Amino acid sequence: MEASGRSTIRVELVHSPIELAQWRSWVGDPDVGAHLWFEGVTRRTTGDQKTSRLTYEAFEPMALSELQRLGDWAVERFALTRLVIVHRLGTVEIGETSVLVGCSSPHRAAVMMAMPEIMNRLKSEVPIWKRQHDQDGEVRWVHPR
Amino acid sequence: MEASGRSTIRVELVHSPIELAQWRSWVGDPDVGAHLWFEGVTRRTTGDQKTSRLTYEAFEPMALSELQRLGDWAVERFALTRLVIVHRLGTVEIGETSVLVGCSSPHRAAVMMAMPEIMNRLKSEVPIWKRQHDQDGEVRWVHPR
Amino acid sequence: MLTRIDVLLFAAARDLIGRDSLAIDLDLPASAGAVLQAVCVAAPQLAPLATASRLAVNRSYVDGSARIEAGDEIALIPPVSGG
Amino acid sequence: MLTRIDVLLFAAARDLIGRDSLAIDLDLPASAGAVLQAVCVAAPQLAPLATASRLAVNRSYVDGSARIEAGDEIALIPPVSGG
Repeated sequence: MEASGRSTIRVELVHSPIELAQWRSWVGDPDVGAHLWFEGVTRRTTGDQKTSRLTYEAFEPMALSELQRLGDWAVERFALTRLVIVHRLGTVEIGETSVLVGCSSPHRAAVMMAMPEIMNRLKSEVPIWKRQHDQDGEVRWVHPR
Repeated sequence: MEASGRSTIRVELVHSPIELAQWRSWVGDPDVGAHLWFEGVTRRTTGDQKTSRLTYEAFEPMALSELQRLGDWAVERFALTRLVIVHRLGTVEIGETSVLVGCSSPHRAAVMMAMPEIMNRLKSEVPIWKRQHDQDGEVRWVHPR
Repeated sequence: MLTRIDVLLFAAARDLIGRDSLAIDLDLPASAGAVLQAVCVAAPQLAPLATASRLAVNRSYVDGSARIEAGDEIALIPPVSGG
Repeated sequence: MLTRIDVLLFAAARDLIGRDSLAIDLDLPASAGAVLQAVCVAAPQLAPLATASRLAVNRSYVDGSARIEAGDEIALIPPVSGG
């Protein structure tokens, strides 16, 4: 995985805004032909509810180890050249990014297949929770059953 | 589509480097929860061949109208909130971006399904051609059969 | 002999209890399922959420048959909602 | 009466001919298929690539039965390789 001396996977939990552009060159490599980036952002409207912001918390050491485990699995499964997963904690305002996933591979099929799987697993496995703050003042944890 | 006065689709052919970050805010919207970005980049290695760079040309007016047609189809088919497609022409060095596709939607499923389809259609429908310049000096047009 | 275990709590589970851990007393070693059951007995208001939760031991998910030893770090992981 | 048509050429097709269009003479109206055939007759070195190509009339793809009129802009579109 790291024969070149460069690591393949980076996972981070951050408490400040996520900037995709900071990661662009890290994900690059002369032997890749495809980069794919997903950003999950805070959405104002969910059904009838108007959200004003989300706040995220994590069981941080376990969230990091689960992200790393997820990353190891995805890099192996899809033969990714690079994979970065950054999740923000604390307040994430409307339009701001809560999670960034970036990956690269020689051909586009690998990144296209990897991304939905990575997000599905992240959303079911990694101990991070969001609290939804509605514009009417209601605040509730989101615990999907 | 444009009830808000903002357009949903942007397509461009450019002759200078593509910067994803320039498009980030255009793709954003308070009512989206997911952004997805694909970048096709020049890859050094294809099988035994070592590429030194690619050069792209287009039948520009038709390429723009085919990109717009593709964009209209994708926005309608996947209910995208925004879609931008930018293709570079001329020389694209290794690691540089030849094509950028960015899109947003309320939920991630739509952008995840849209992206592979958009790229498949772009690569089969839009009159743009690449010429591969190998490190051994050979130059050839790529015309997939 | 009963051993005191602090079960780490997060998100709605922590808010329901008002603290970030819950102390339970158990004969060790015990199964993870027995720990979960003891949580529900010690804090009945947690029961609905706890039954939908997973247990993590030393920062890895375990199933109900896993064996808990003294010194293990136990966390109650409610359904997650990152992303 | 024969009408002269300039068929726009791109990529390898243009390089094979050394010019960015190829003049052919045809009775109009004619089918797009007849145009493609006339291209192959006028420039046999183009034939292998032309048979894998599509024709665009006024910047839209057409199939072989499309009717070409005087004044139409005709382009030979070799297999594309953008992206």
